[in-house]
Amino acid sequence: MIWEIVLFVSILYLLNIVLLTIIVFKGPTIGDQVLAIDGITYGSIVLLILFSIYFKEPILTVVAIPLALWVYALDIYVSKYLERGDLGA
Amino acid sequence: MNVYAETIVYLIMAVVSLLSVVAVYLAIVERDLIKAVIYSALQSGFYAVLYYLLMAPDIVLVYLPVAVGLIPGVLIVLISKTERWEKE
Amino acid sequence: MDAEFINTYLLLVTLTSLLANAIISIYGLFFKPHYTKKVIALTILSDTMNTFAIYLGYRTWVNGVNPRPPVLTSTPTEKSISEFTARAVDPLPQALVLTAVVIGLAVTLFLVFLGYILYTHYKTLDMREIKKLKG
Amino acid sequence: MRRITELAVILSLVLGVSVLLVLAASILLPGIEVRQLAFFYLYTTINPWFQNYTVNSPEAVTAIVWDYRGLDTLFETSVFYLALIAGLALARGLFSETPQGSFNEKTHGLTTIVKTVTRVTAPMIIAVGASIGLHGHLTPGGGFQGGATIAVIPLVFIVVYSTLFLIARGVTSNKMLVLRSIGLLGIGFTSIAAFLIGLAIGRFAYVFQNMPKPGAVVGLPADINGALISGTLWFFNLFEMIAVAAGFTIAFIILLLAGRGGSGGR
Amino acid sequence: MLDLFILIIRYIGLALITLGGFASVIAAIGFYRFKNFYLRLHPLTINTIWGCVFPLTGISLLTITLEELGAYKWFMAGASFITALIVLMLAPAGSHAIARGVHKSRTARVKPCIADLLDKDLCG
Repeated sequence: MIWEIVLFVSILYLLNIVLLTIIVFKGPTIGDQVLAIDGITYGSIVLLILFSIYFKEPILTVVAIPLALWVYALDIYVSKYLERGDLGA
Repeated sequence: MNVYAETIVYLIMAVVSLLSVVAVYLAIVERDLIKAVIYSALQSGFYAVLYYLLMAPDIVLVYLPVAVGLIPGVLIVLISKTERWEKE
Repeated sequence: MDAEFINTYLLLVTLTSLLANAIISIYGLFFKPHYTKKVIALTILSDTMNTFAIYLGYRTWVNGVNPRPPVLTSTPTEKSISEFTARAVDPLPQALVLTAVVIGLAVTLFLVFLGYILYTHYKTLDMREIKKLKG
Repeated sequence: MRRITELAVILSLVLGVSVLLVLAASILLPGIEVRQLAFFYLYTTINPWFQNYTVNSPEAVTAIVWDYRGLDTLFETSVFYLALIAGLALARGLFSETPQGSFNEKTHGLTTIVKTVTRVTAPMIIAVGASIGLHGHLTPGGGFQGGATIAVIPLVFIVVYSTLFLIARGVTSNKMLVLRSIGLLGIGFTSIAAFLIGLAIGRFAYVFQNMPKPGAVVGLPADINGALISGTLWFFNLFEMIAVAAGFTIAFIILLLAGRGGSGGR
Repeated sequence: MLDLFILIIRYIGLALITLGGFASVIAAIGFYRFKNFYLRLHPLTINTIWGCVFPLTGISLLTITLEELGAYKWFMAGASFITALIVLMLAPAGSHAIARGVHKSRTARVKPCIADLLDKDLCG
């Protein structure tokens, strides 16, 4: 039963990713797009770890930590550009 | 259930690559270059999921910092030092 | 419409999307006038080509058993090694793509420096105007 | 409206061409078998019964990168540094002036919340990068991955604080140049380590040799006290990680110093 | 006794994962229902905490009961728990940074506006 639940929840997360991607495509401002990319990333972290359980390959879990870190980097690049206009200052 | 599992994995691969086509198209036609960089970062995220499902964790580990962490930053530096809008 | 047909169709959707990505990015590389847009199109093109290489090294599922990454996680015995070679995907394209990604970042940095120097010379990055200025 | 039409055309082309391909060809699809060369790599990457061919590393990708095809990777590393140095040489003549002013917590960078969170998480990120790099012969990872992971930290610090902050803390481009040269020298020495040992004890050995081979019994140990280090792979990963991280840090410092006070182009 | 304990931990983990799946879909719908940028920060919080942090905790509880994963199961439980901690720390800081940047640069307006005490011109 565990494997069925894991597969079902992974489909829910796929739905989340698709819906948020449409927000990225139509969101009027840059802020909406970056927020939706954050949501996509947090969804795909859980999606990838669920598939790592389903495949019974625990070492595939390593990829989740960088995914959580780098979207933060994208956030602050855009934020600094919008706030200051110069990334070095 | 295993039969469905194979189809579901391939379905996620197909959906993710179709969404990446849309992201690439919008990145190419968009006039605001900051938005183009954001679309290209989105495409990189989709490719990372695709690499994961193609069983290449090494490539995911090197591709995520490079394509989501460093290249958007470097391109935004270039845009902030030059110009933001692509003229008609 | 049996399961095998749907699986093949979905795999080919992936392949064709990669092809479409390559075509769109080549169009952007040649026909878009702005320098930064050309750099973005170049990174997308190289990523797509890397993905083709990875895709060709994949192997499909056999009787509901998934393939596994080319990393052995158990202690090496006769049985585990034969099971590993029967299921692991091709490691060679991954090893080649690994260095290509990092070299791609270095080339992008070079192009960014070049673009900034172009801007200090011409005060614009639009290729049509740079061609007009001739100087 | 025009965009939506173009998108619909492209997406329907993709789906339709897939139908044609699924009916016509099966040659582009991945099958259930791998090629013979890949089978060889997978079979011998760690195999106690093939002592003359094995690398003693459970990770086939790192084994290919640094052992089976080590010479390729050495040349790819040199290509990568040539591209980096070409970029720096372009920047060198124009922006060599030293920065004015000193770092001020109030006026430079983003808010205090972001600064504190970045300061707390940066050691964690560096630890994650180092573990990815140094476990490269056991789990997914390696020198390139760890170096690229660590190289994001200088860029994040430059954005969150300022370029002046890094320079005030002593992370200058000259020190990074020294660190990068240490990494490159380490790669060079590791590639001829077995050869040097062979010269010292008077036995025949190859350049880029890892494990003992037939006819050349010199080799580096596969494990130390039972902890697997896979001969040269651990050292290659360590030095490549240092070199990649330091090389990118130089480029970021010089790029973010160049022409300070940009217009922003709003 | 031990079997019952393992069973309870496993069901708690599965419940957290399932709740997280539904919460993520609800958050994605919330992105459509809220009408401007500042309101959309709210469904993002749902997506972060209910849709990512709790399922990751649940996964780390679930994996320590699964014997099929072999010797690396403790590695997997620890890695997912550390990911949950990192998301818990970094996501609010990122949202704060992007909200402040957007408000300072005036790219998004407060559309159904009651009061904006920081910047009166953005209202309406």
